[in-house]
Amino acid sequence: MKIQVFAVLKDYFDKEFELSDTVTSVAALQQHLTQLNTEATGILKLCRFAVHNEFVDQNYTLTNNDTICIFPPSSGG
Amino acid sequence: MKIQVFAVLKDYFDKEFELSDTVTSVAALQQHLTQLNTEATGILKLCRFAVHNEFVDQNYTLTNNDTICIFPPSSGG
Amino acid sequence: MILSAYSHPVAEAEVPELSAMPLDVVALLAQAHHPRAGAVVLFSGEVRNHNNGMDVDYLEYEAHKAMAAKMIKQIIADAHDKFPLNIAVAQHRTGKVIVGETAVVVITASAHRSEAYAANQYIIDRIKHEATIWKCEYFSDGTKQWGGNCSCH
Amino acid sequence: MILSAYSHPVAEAEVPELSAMPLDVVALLAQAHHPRAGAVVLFSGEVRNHNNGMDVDYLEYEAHKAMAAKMIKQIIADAHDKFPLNIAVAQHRTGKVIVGETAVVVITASAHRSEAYAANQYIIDRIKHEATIWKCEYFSDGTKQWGGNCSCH
Repeated sequence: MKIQVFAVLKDYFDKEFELSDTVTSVAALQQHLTQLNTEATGILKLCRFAVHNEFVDQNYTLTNNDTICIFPPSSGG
Repeated sequence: MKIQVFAVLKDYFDKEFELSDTVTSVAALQQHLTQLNTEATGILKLCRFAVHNEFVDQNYTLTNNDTICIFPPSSGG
Repeated sequence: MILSAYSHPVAEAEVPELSAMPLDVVALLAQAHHPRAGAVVLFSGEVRNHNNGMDVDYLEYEAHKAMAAKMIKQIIADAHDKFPLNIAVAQHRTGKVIVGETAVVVITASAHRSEAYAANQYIIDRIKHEATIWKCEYFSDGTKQWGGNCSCH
Repeated sequence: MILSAYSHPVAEAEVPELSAMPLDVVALLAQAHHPRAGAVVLFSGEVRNHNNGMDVDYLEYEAHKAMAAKMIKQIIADAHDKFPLNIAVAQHRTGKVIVGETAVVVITASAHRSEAYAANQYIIDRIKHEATIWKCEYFSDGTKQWGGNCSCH
Protein backbone atom coordinates (compact mmCIF):
# COMPACT_ATOMS: atom_id res chain seq x y z
CA MET A 1 0.00 0.00 0.00
CA LYS A 2 1.02 3.59 -0.58
CA ILE A 3 1.17 6.13 2.27
CA GLN A 4 1.02 9.89 1.73
CA VAL A 5 1.62 12.18 4.68
CA PHE A 6 0.92 15.91 4.90
CA ALA A 7 2.21 19.04 6.59
CA VAL A 8 4.08 18.47 9.87
CA LEU A 9 4.05 14.70 9.35
CA LYS A 10 6.69 15.23 6.66
CA ASP A 11 9.09 16.08 9.49
CA TYR A 12 8.71 12.46 10.69
CA PHE A 13 8.13 10.44 7.52
CA ASP A 14 8.81 10.64 3.80
CA LYS A 15 6.09 12.53 2.01
CA GLU A 16 5.16 9.34 0.16
CA PHE A 17 6.26 5.79 0.72
CA GLU A 18 5.29 2.20 0.12
CA LEU A 19 4.49 -0.09 2.99
CA SER A 20 5.14 -3.72 2.23
CA ASP A 21 4.22 -4.87 5.71
CA THR A 22 0.79 -6.28 6.00
CA VAL A 23 -1.29 -3.93 8.06
CA THR A 24 -4.97 -4.57 7.59
CA SER A 25 -6.65 -1.67 9.38
CA VAL A 26 -6.17 2.03 10.00
CA ALA A 27 -5.57 1.25 13.68
CA ALA A 28 -2.84 -1.20 12.76
CA LEU A 29 -1.29 1.30 10.35
CA GLN A 30 -1.25 3.95 13.05
CA GLN A 31 0.44 1.50 15.41
CA HIS A 32 2.95 0.49 12.77
CA LEU A 33 3.92 4.09 11.97
CA THR A 34 4.37 4.82 15.67
CA GLN A 35 6.90 2.00 15.78
CA LEU A 36 8.69 3.34 12.68
CA ASN A 37 9.15 6.69 14.40
CA THR A 38 8.24 6.91 18.06
CA GLU A 39 8.57 10.72 17.99
CA ALA A 40 5.43 10.81 15.84
CA THR A 41 3.34 9.00 18.48
CA GLY A 42 1.57 12.13 19.76
CA ILE A 43 0.84 13.71 16.41
CA LEU A 44 -0.36 10.42 14.88
CA LYS A 45 -3.03 10.17 17.57
CA LEU A 46 -4.50 13.47 16.33
CA CYS A 47 -4.46 12.52 12.66
CA ARG A 48 -7.31 11.76 10.27
CA PHE A 49 -6.95 9.08 7.60
CA ALA A 50 -8.45 9.01 4.11
CA VAL A 51 -8.67 6.45 1.33
CA HIS A 52 -9.92 7.39 -2.13
CA ASN A 53 -10.60 10.96 -0.98
CA GLU A 54 -12.91 9.84 1.82
CA PHE A 55 -12.17 9.90 5.52
CA VAL A 56 -12.01 6.44 7.07
CA ASP A 57 -12.19 5.40 10.71
CA GLN A 58 -9.90 3.23 12.81
CA ASN A 59 -11.67 0.04 11.80
CA TYR A 60 -11.44 0.61 8.07
CA THR A 61 -9.98 -2.45 6.33
CA LEU A 62 -6.93 -1.63 4.21
CA THR A 63 -5.87 -3.57 1.14
CA ASN A 64 -2.49 -3.62 -0.55
CA ASN A 65 -3.78 -1.50 -3.47
CA ASP A 66 -4.97 1.35 -1.26
CA THR A 67 -3.38 4.77 -1.09
CA ILE A 68 -3.79 6.09 2.44
CA CYS A 69 -3.54 9.81 3.14
CA ILE A 70 -2.69 10.89 6.68
CA PHE A 71 -3.72 14.39 7.77
CA PRO A 72 -2.61 16.24 10.89
CA PRO A 73 -5.16 18.67 12.39
CA SER A 74 -6.23 21.34 9.91
CA SER A 75 -4.66 24.77 10.16
CA GLY A 76 -6.12 26.70 7.30
CA GLY A 77 -7.10 30.35 7.34
CA MET B 1 -37.44 80.02 18.71
CA LYS B 2 -36.88 78.01 15.53
CA ILE B 3 -38.08 74.43 15.16
CA GLN B 4 -36.64 71.98 12.62
CA VAL B 5 -38.31 68.61 12.17
CA PHE B 6 -36.95 65.57 10.35
CA ALA B 7 -38.11 62.57 8.36
CA VAL B 8 -41.69 61.41 9.10
CA LEU B 9 -42.34 64.48 11.26
CA LYS B 10 -42.49 66.50 8.04
CA ASP B 11 -45.79 64.72 7.34
CA TYR B 12 -47.19 66.49 10.43
CA PHE B 13 -45.35 69.83 10.58
CA ASP B 14 -43.50 72.21 8.30
CA LYS B 15 -39.86 71.25 7.95
CA GLU B 16 -38.88 74.47 9.66
CA PHE B 17 -40.97 77.02 11.50
CA GLU B 18 -40.85 79.75 14.09
CA LEU B 19 -42.62 79.40 17.39
CA SER B 20 -43.59 82.68 18.96
CA ASP B 21 -45.38 81.08 21.89
CA THR B 22 -43.38 81.02 25.02
CA VAL B 23 -42.51 77.42 25.79
CA THR B 24 -39.66 77.18 28.23
CA SER B 25 -38.75 73.51 28.27
CA VAL B 26 -38.50 70.55 25.92
CA ALA B 27 -41.43 68.94 27.75
CA ALA B 28 -43.54 72.03 27.19
CA LEU B 29 -42.53 72.16 23.52
CA GLN B 30 -43.53 68.53 23.07
CA GLN B 31 -46.90 69.27 24.70
CA HIS B 32 -47.37 72.36 22.54
CA LEU B 33 -46.67 70.50 19.29
CA THR B 34 -49.09 67.76 20.30
CA GLN B 35 -51.78 70.41 20.56
CA LEU B 36 -50.83 71.86 17.17
CA ASN B 37 -51.34 68.44 15.55
CA THR B 38 -52.88 65.71 17.68
CA GLU B 39 -52.07 63.10 15.05
CA ALA B 40 -48.38 63.55 15.92
CA THR B 41 -48.96 62.66 19.59
CA GLY B 42 -47.61 59.12 19.30
CA ILE B 43 -44.58 59.88 17.18
CA LEU B 44 -43.62 62.90 19.29
CA LYS B 45 -43.36 60.68 22.34
CA LEU B 46 -40.65 58.68 20.57
CA CYS B 47 -38.64 61.69 19.43
CA ARG B 48 -35.28 62.99 20.55
CA PHE B 49 -34.58 66.72 20.78
CA ALA B 50 -31.35 68.58 20.12
CA VAL B 51 -30.14 72.14 20.58
CA HIS B 52 -26.81 73.32 19.14
CA ASN B 53 -26.09 69.82 17.83
CA GLU B 54 -26.39 68.24 21.25
CA PHE B 55 -29.22 66.05 22.51
CA VAL B 56 -31.21 67.63 25.31
CA ASP B 57 -33.58 66.04 27.79
CA GLN B 58 -37.16 66.89 28.75
CA ASN B 59 -36.09 69.40 31.40
CA TYR B 60 -33.80 71.39 29.16
CA THR B 61 -34.61 75.11 29.37
CA LEU B 62 -35.34 76.67 25.99
CA THR B 63 -34.72 80.29 25.12
CA ASN B 64 -36.18 82.29 22.27
CA ASN B 65 -32.89 82.27 20.37
CA ASP B 66 -32.62 78.49 20.33
CA THR B 67 -33.01 76.32 17.25
CA ILE B 68 -34.54 73.02 18.32
CA CYS B 69 -34.17 69.92 16.13
CA ILE B 70 -36.70 67.14 16.58
CA PHE B 71 -35.68 63.63 15.52
CA PRO B 72 -37.94 60.61 15.12
CA PRO B 73 -36.34 57.21 15.86
CA SER B 74 -33.30 56.55 13.67
CA SER B 75 -33.72 54.30 10.65
CA GLY B 76 -30.33 54.30 8.98
CA GLY B 77 -28.69 51.35 7.30
CA MET C 1 -5.62 41.63 -0.34
CA ILE C 2 -3.93 41.37 -3.66
CA LEU C 3 -3.79 45.08 -4.38
CA SER C 4 -1.97 46.33 -1.41
CA ALA C 5 0.26 43.92 0.41
CA TYR C 6 2.29 46.82 1.74
CA SER C 7 -0.18 49.65 1.38
CA HIS C 8 -0.43 52.27 4.04
CA PRO C 9 -3.33 51.44 6.37
CA VAL C 10 -6.33 53.62 5.60
CA ALA C 11 -6.34 56.79 7.64
CA GLU C 12 -9.70 56.64 9.34
CA ALA C 13 -9.99 60.41 9.48
CA GLU C 14 -9.89 60.54 5.68
CA VAL C 15 -13.15 58.61 5.28
CA PRO C 16 -16.13 60.97 5.59
CA GLU C 17 -18.86 59.45 7.76
CA LEU C 18 -21.55 60.56 5.30
CA SER C 19 -21.55 60.69 1.54
CA ALA C 20 -24.10 62.04 -0.93
CA MET C 21 -22.30 60.08 -3.67
CA PRO C 22 -22.33 56.29 -4.18
CA LEU C 23 -20.07 54.58 -1.65
CA ASP C 24 -16.90 53.18 -3.15
CA VAL C 25 -16.91 49.97 -1.12
CA VAL C 26 -14.16 48.40 -3.18
CA ALA C 27 -11.81 51.36 -2.68
CA LEU C 28 -12.52 51.39 1.05
CA LEU C 29 -11.78 47.68 1.29
CA ALA C 30 -8.65 47.93 -0.84
CA GLN C 31 -7.21 50.40 1.67
CA ALA C 32 -8.38 48.66 4.82
CA HIS C 33 -5.32 46.63 5.69
CA HIS C 34 -2.92 46.57 8.51
CA PRO C 35 0.18 44.40 8.87
CA ARG C 36 -0.87 43.38 12.39
CA ALA C 37 -4.48 42.58 11.46
CA GLY C 38 -5.14 38.96 10.55
CA ALA C 39 -8.88 39.45 10.13
CA VAL C 40 -10.74 42.02 8.05
CA VAL C 41 -14.57 42.05 8.16
CA LEU C 42 -16.67 44.18 5.84
CA PHE C 43 -20.41 44.79 6.08
CA SER C 44 -22.31 46.32 3.19
CA GLY C 45 -25.95 47.22 3.77
CA GLU C 46 -27.58 47.20 0.35
CA VAL C 47 -30.96 48.35 -0.90
CA ARG C 48 -33.24 45.38 -1.52
CA ASN C 49 -35.79 45.25 -4.31
CA HIS C 50 -38.58 44.42 -1.90
CA ASN C 51 -39.60 45.03 1.69
CA ASN C 52 -42.64 43.72 3.55
CA GLY C 53 -43.97 42.32 0.29
CA MET C 54 -43.74 45.64 -1.57
CA ASP C 55 -41.57 46.28 -4.63
CA VAL C 56 -39.02 48.95 -3.78
CA ASP C 57 -38.03 51.52 -6.42
CA TYR C 58 -35.41 53.37 -4.43
CA LEU C 59 -34.68 54.75 -0.98
CA GLU C 60 -33.91 58.23 0.15
CA TYR C 61 -31.82 58.87 3.27
CA GLU C 62 -32.28 62.09 5.16
CA ALA C 63 -29.76 63.03 7.83
CA HIS C 64 -28.94 65.69 10.34
CA LYS C 65 -25.48 65.61 8.92
CA ALA C 66 -23.44 67.38 11.57
CA MET C 67 -24.87 65.27 14.38
CA ALA C 68 -24.81 62.02 12.38
CA ALA C 69 -21.16 62.49 11.47
CA LYS C 70 -20.27 63.27 15.07
CA MET C 71 -22.20 60.23 16.32
CA ILE C 72 -20.57 57.86 13.83
CA LYS C 73 -17.14 59.21 14.86
CA GLN C 74 -18.05 58.53 18.50
CA ILE C 75 -19.32 55.02 17.74
CA ILE C 76 -16.03 54.25 15.96
CA ALA C 77 -14.10 55.63 18.95
CA ASP C 78 -16.20 53.51 21.32
CA ALA C 79 -15.53 50.43 19.17
CA HIS C 80 -11.79 51.08 19.49
CA ASP C 81 -12.22 51.27 23.27
CA LYS C 82 -14.23 48.04 23.47
CA PHE C 83 -12.31 45.91 20.97
CA PRO C 84 -8.61 45.61 20.06
CA LEU C 85 -9.00 46.98 16.53
CA ASN C 86 -6.36 48.01 14.04
CA ILE C 87 -8.91 49.61 11.72
CA ALA C 88 -12.53 50.71 12.03
CA VAL C 89 -14.26 52.78 9.37
CA ALA C 90 -17.90 53.44 8.54
CA GLN C 91 -19.63 55.44 5.87
CA HIS C 92 -23.35 56.04 5.31
CA ARG C 93 -25.09 57.32 2.19
CA THR C 94 -27.44 60.26 2.10
CA GLY C 95 -29.94 61.15 -0.62
CA LYS C 96 -31.39 58.82 -3.24
CA VAL C 97 -30.02 55.26 -3.23
CA ILE C 98 -31.18 52.76 -5.84
CA VAL C 99 -31.79 49.02 -5.50
CA GLY C 100 -28.49 47.16 -5.24
CA GLU C 101 -26.50 50.17 -4.12
CA THR C 102 -24.79 50.27 -0.75
CA ALA C 103 -26.48 52.40 1.91
CA VAL C 104 -23.85 51.83 4.58
CA VAL C 105 -20.47 50.16 4.84
CA VAL C 106 -18.50 49.16 7.94
CA ILE C 107 -14.97 47.74 7.86
CA THR C 108 -13.13 46.42 10.90
CA ALA C 109 -9.69 44.82 11.14
CA SER C 110 -8.20 43.06 14.12
CA ALA C 111 -5.55 40.52 14.98
CA HIS C 112 -8.26 37.92 15.62
CA ARG C 113 -11.46 37.35 13.74
CA SER C 114 -13.94 37.08 16.61
CA GLU C 115 -13.20 40.69 17.56
CA ALA C 116 -13.36 41.92 13.96
CA TYR C 117 -16.84 40.36 13.58
CA ALA C 118 -18.08 41.56 16.97
CA ALA C 119 -16.83 45.11 16.48
CA ASN C 120 -18.35 45.25 13.01
CA GLN C 121 -21.77 44.24 14.35
CA TYR C 122 -21.43 46.64 17.28
CA ILE C 123 -20.76 49.55 14.93
CA ILE C 124 -23.57 48.84 12.46
CA ASP C 125 -26.10 48.17 15.24
CA ARG C 126 -25.35 51.50 16.88
CA ILE C 127 -25.27 53.46 13.62
CA LYS C 128 -28.69 52.10 12.66
CA HIS C 129 -30.28 52.74 16.02
CA GLU C 130 -28.62 55.97 17.13
CA ALA C 131 -27.32 58.07 14.25
CA THR C 132 -29.60 60.89 13.06
CA ILE C 133 -30.30 59.24 9.71
CA TRP C 134 -33.72 58.26 8.36
CA LYS C 135 -34.72 56.10 5.46
CA CYS C 136 -37.74 56.70 3.25
CA GLU C 137 -38.76 53.87 0.95
CA TYR C 138 -40.32 54.68 -2.40
CA PHE C 139 -42.37 51.80 -3.81
CA SER C 140 -43.24 50.87 -7.37
CA ASP C 141 -46.92 51.64 -6.71
CA GLY C 142 -46.08 55.27 -6.06
CA THR C 143 -46.44 55.14 -2.29
CA LYS C 144 -43.70 55.90 0.19
CA GLN C 145 -42.93 54.87 3.76
CA TRP C 146 -40.68 56.49 6.31
CA GLY C 147 -38.12 54.36 8.13
CA GLY C 148 -38.93 52.20 11.09
CA ASN C 149 -37.60 49.01 9.61
CA CYS C 150 -34.06 49.00 8.42
CA SER C 151 -33.19 47.11 5.26
CA CYS C 152 -31.58 44.20 6.99
CA HIS C 153 -32.46 44.17 10.69
CA MET D 1 -22.12 48.39 -4.34
CA ILE D 2 -21.36 51.14 -6.77
CA LEU D 3 -20.02 48.93 -9.53
CA SER D 4 -22.88 46.66 -10.05
CA ALA D 5 -26.30 47.79 -9.01
CA TYR D 6 -27.85 45.38 -11.47
CA SER D 7 -25.03 42.91 -11.91
CA HIS D 8 -25.77 39.25 -12.17
CA PRO D 9 -25.29 37.59 -8.80
CA VAL D 10 -22.05 35.70 -8.68
CA ALA D 11 -22.43 32.10 -9.72
CA GLU D 12 -21.01 30.26 -6.75
CA ALA D 13 -19.90 27.34 -8.89
CA GLU D 14 -17.60 29.68 -10.81
CA VAL D 15 -15.46 30.48 -7.78
CA PRO D 16 -12.81 27.77 -7.30
CA GLU D 17 -12.52 26.79 -3.64
CA LEU D 18 -8.72 26.80 -3.81
CA SER D 19 -6.36 29.09 -5.66
CA ALA D 20 -2.59 29.00 -6.08
CA MET D 21 -2.75 32.63 -7.25
CA PRO D 22 -3.42 35.71 -5.08
CA LEU D 23 -7.11 35.94 -4.20
CA ASP D 24 -8.90 38.76 -6.00
CA VAL D 25 -11.00 39.81 -3.01
CA VAL D 26 -12.19 42.98 -4.68
CA ALA D 27 -13.45 41.15 -7.77
CA LEU D 28 -15.22 38.56 -5.60
CA LEU D 29 -16.91 41.31 -3.60
CA ALA D 30 -17.85 43.30 -6.69
CA GLN D 31 -19.80 40.30 -7.96
CA ALA D 32 -21.37 39.26 -4.66
CA HIS D 33 -24.70 41.01 -4.87
CA HIS D 34 -28.24 39.89 -4.98
CA PRO D 35 -31.32 42.09 -5.34
CA ARG D 36 -32.98 40.32 -2.41
CA ALA D 37 -29.94 40.53 -0.12
CA GLY D 38 -29.86 43.57 2.15
CA ALA D 39 -26.70 42.48 3.95
CA VAL D 40 -23.35 41.44 2.52
CA VAL D 41 -20.58 40.33 4.88
CA LEU D 42 -17.02 39.70 3.76
CA PHE D 43 -14.24 38.11 5.79
CA SER D 44 -10.65 38.32 4.64
CA GLY D 45 -8.07 36.33 6.60
CA GLU D 46 -4.76 38.06 6.02
CA VAL D 47 -1.17 37.14 6.79
CA ARG D 48 0.12 39.09 9.76
CA ASN D 49 3.70 40.26 10.12
CA HIS D 50 4.05 38.60 13.50
CA ASN D 51 2.74 35.63 15.45
CA ASN D 52 3.50 34.62 19.02
CA GLY D 53 6.13 37.33 19.18
CA MET D 54 7.98 36.14 16.07
CA ASP D 55 8.45 38.18 12.89
CA VAL D 56 6.74 36.37 10.02
CA ASP D 57 8.32 36.46 6.57
CA TYR D 58 5.63 34.53 4.72
CA LEU D 59 3.33 31.53 5.01
CA GLU D 60 2.98 28.48 2.89
CA TYR D 61 -0.31 26.62 2.65
CA GLU D 62 -0.26 22.94 1.79
CA ALA D 63 -3.52 21.24 0.90
CA HIS D 64 -4.98 17.92 -0.11
CA LYS D 65 -6.68 19.81 -2.87
CA ALA D 66 -9.36 17.38 -4.00
CA MET D 67 -10.60 16.78 -0.47
CA ALA D 68 -10.27 20.41 0.61
CA ALA D 69 -12.30 21.62 -2.37
CA LYS D 70 -14.97 19.01 -1.73
CA MET D 71 -15.12 19.94 1.97
CA ILE D 72 -15.42 23.66 1.29
CA LYS D 73 -18.23 22.92 -1.19
CA GLN D 74 -20.00 20.89 1.49
CA ILE D 75 -19.51 23.58 4.14
CA ILE D 76 -21.06 26.13 1.76
CA ALA D 77 -23.96 23.76 1.11
CA ASP D 78 -24.44 23.24 4.86
CA ALA D 79 -24.42 27.03 5.38
CA HIS D 80 -27.22 27.34 2.81
CA ASP D 81 -29.18 24.70 4.73
CA LYS D 82 -28.68 26.38 8.09
CA PHE D 83 -29.11 30.03 7.08
CA PRO D 84 -31.38 31.80 4.55
CA LEU D 85 -28.55 32.94 2.27
CA ASN D 86 -28.70 34.45 -1.17
CA ILE D 87 -24.97 34.09 -1.69
CA ALA D 88 -22.17 32.13 -0.02
CA VAL D 89 -18.70 31.84 -1.51
CA ALA D 90 -15.33 30.92 -0.06
CA GLN D 91 -11.86 30.69 -1.50
CA HIS D 92 -8.58 29.62 0.15
CA ARG D 93 -5.02 30.21 -1.03
CA THR D 94 -2.45 27.49 -1.48
CA GLY D 95 1.30 27.90 -1.78
CA LYS D 96 3.38 30.86 -0.64
CA VAL D 97 1.42 33.81 0.76
CA ILE D 98 3.24 36.97 1.82
CA VAL D 99 2.47 39.34 4.70
CA GLY D 100 -0.65 41.40 3.97
CA GLU D 101 -2.01 39.01 1.36
CA THR D 102 -5.32 37.28 1.84
CA ALA D 103 -5.14 33.60 2.80
CA VAL D 104 -8.89 33.00 2.78
CA VAL D 105 -12.00 34.97 1.85
CA VAL D 106 -15.63 34.25 2.74
CA ILE D 107 -18.58 36.27 1.41
CA THR D 108 -22.18 35.80 2.53
CA ALA D 109 -25.29 37.73 1.53
CA SER D 110 -28.71 37.52 3.13
CA ALA D 111 -31.88 39.54 3.52
CA HIS D 112 -30.93 40.31 7.12
CA ARG D 113 -27.56 41.06 8.57
CA SER D 114 -27.56 38.78 11.62
CA GLU D 115 -27.74 35.76 9.33
CA ALA D 116 -25.08 37.08 6.97
CA TYR D 117 -22.68 37.55 9.91
CA ALA D 118 -23.54 34.20 11.51
CA ALA D 119 -23.22 32.25 8.26
CA ASN D 120 -19.92 33.94 7.49
CA GLN D 121 -18.48 32.92 10.86
CA TYR D 122 -19.90 29.42 10.51
CA ILE D 123 -18.17 28.97 7.16
CA ILE D 124 -14.75 30.29 8.20
CA ASP D 125 -14.77 28.35 11.48
CA ARG D 126 -15.45 25.09 9.68
CA ILE D 127 -12.97 25.74 6.87
CA LYS D 128 -10.23 26.44 9.38
CA HIS D 129 -10.95 23.42 11.54
CA GLU D 130 -12.00 20.81 9.01
CA ALA D 131 -10.62 21.43 5.52
CA THR D 132 -7.45 19.54 4.59
CA ILE D 133 -5.31 22.67 4.51
CA TRP D 134 -2.21 23.34 6.59
CA LYS D 135 -0.24 26.46 7.22
CA CYS D 136 3.52 26.63 7.65
CA GLU D 137 4.92 29.89 8.99
CA TYR D 138 8.38 31.00 7.87
CA PHE D 139 9.99 33.43 10.30
CA SER D 140 12.58 36.14 9.76
CA ASP D 141 15.11 34.22 11.84
CA GLY D 142 15.07 31.36 9.33
CA THR D 143 12.96 28.97 11.41
CA LYS D 144 9.61 27.57 10.39
CA GLN D 145 6.58 26.28 12.26
CA TRP D 146 3.76 24.09 11.05
CA GLY D 147 0.17 25.18 11.68
CA GLY D 148 -1.69 24.62 14.88
CA ASN D 149 -2.58 28.23 15.41
CA CYS D 150 -4.47 29.97 12.64
CA SER D 151 -3.63 33.56 11.82
CA CYS D 152 -6.69 35.04 13.48
CA HIS D 153 -8.31 32.48 15.79
